[in-house]
Amino acid sequence: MVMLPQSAKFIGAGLATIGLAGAGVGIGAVFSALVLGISRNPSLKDELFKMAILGFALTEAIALFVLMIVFLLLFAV
Amino acid sequence: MVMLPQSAKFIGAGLATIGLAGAGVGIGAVFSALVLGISRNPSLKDELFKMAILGFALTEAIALFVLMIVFLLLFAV
Amino acid sequence: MVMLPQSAKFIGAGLATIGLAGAGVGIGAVFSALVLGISRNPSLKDELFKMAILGFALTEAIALFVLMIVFLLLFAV
Amino acid sequence: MLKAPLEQFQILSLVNIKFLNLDFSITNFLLINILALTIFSSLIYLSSARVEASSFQKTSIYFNPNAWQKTIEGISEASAQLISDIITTDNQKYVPIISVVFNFILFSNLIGLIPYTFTATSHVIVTFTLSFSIFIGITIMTFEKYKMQGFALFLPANSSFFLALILVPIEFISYIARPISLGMRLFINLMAGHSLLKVIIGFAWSMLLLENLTSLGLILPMVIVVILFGLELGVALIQTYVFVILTCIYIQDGS
Repeated sequence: MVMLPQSAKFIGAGLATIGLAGAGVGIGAVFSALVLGISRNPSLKDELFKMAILGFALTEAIALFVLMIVFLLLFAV
Repeated sequence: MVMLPQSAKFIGAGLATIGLAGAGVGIGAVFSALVLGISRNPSLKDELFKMAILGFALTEAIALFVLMIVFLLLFAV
Repeated sequence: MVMLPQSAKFIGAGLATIGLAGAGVGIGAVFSALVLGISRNPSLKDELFKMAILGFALTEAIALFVLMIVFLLLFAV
Repeated sequence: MLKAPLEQFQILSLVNIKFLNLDFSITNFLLINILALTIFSSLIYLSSARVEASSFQKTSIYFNPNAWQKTIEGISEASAQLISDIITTDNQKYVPIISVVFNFILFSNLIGLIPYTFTATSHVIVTFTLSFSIFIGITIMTFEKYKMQGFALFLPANSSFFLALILVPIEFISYIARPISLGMRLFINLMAGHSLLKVIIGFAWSMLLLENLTSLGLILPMVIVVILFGLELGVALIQTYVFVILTCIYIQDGS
């Protein structure tokens, strides 16, 4: 079974996308903590929302590292 | 028996869809925190629901990234 | 079964990217703990934020180890 | 279709100026940077003190702020607030650099959202120049201030000797990785977001070309594109905020 590099790229890109699962869980965890934090201490507008958005953006960065590898595999390499 | 790029696309798309598992866990975590938050502090109508919907939307964004790769693999590439 | 080294590289790089899922979960956990910590004891400015950023930096290091292996597989080896 | 999602990032030269095999051509990338500069400076100039006697109501920056001035004050207050929050020691000297970085990224992100324009920050070279220059500046600053004790940066507080054996190399690697992840985060957020939009618009377009009734299915990708545009606007603002907040954290770490 000869695997052409072209088809290996597609399988590689498909495999790489699984890495996005972790970022989904991470962002869910950040916002669940935000909701719990607000219910416990409704001083929302100051730090909690800011921290949650910072946490979201940093987790999003990991998700998009994965996407970068996927684009690299599909288009660039 | 050669692995054609066409068949590799299907395998890649199948593998990529596993990435949606994370978004599922994340959205579950957000709404579980919403329920706990409301039970602890039933000031529902204001922030908690809004935060939970924001958390859901941002976790959905990760799921959309995964779906984008799947459609890219199936149709566009 | 003849697997060309070139195509094996792509599949290997795809497989390796799955490791980033863990870093996503980890950073999500760090920031969810930060949000809960602040809501419980809003002495934010000193230790909590510093510890969270330290935790984030160490988890980010793991994510970058993964990326290093992926680039090693794709380009260097 | 293959190259369509990434086609929007091509730098096309509008006016080719070759000068002893150096390429000074005017490209759309340069145009967008100039546009961002002019928008920002005209925003400031338009609402600041104008001395012509004709306008009955004397608008000036100090007395009665009009709407434009509120926006500028909002933007500069946001960056000043960030600095005073994070950097505790003599933070006034960082205000210019931080607000310049904040405004450049904010304006190039927001301009990039307009269809048919070009996003300057969706190129690795731009975000890497920003993050590496900031990183080298911070490193020089810390070692100039702390001389040789600057290496204490890599040893987290009150950790025992054996713990330090493990932590110092990891801390060193994560210190080296800071500019890379800082620049990569801004770049990939913008690039992946815009190409996601392009891909889904591509589907809407290809769905339109189907035969009669199924082309109505175009509505679904269109709705997704509208929602994603809101997300893109959020990402554009959040990413500038994160870039600047991390820069302040690194400055605070170093000073």
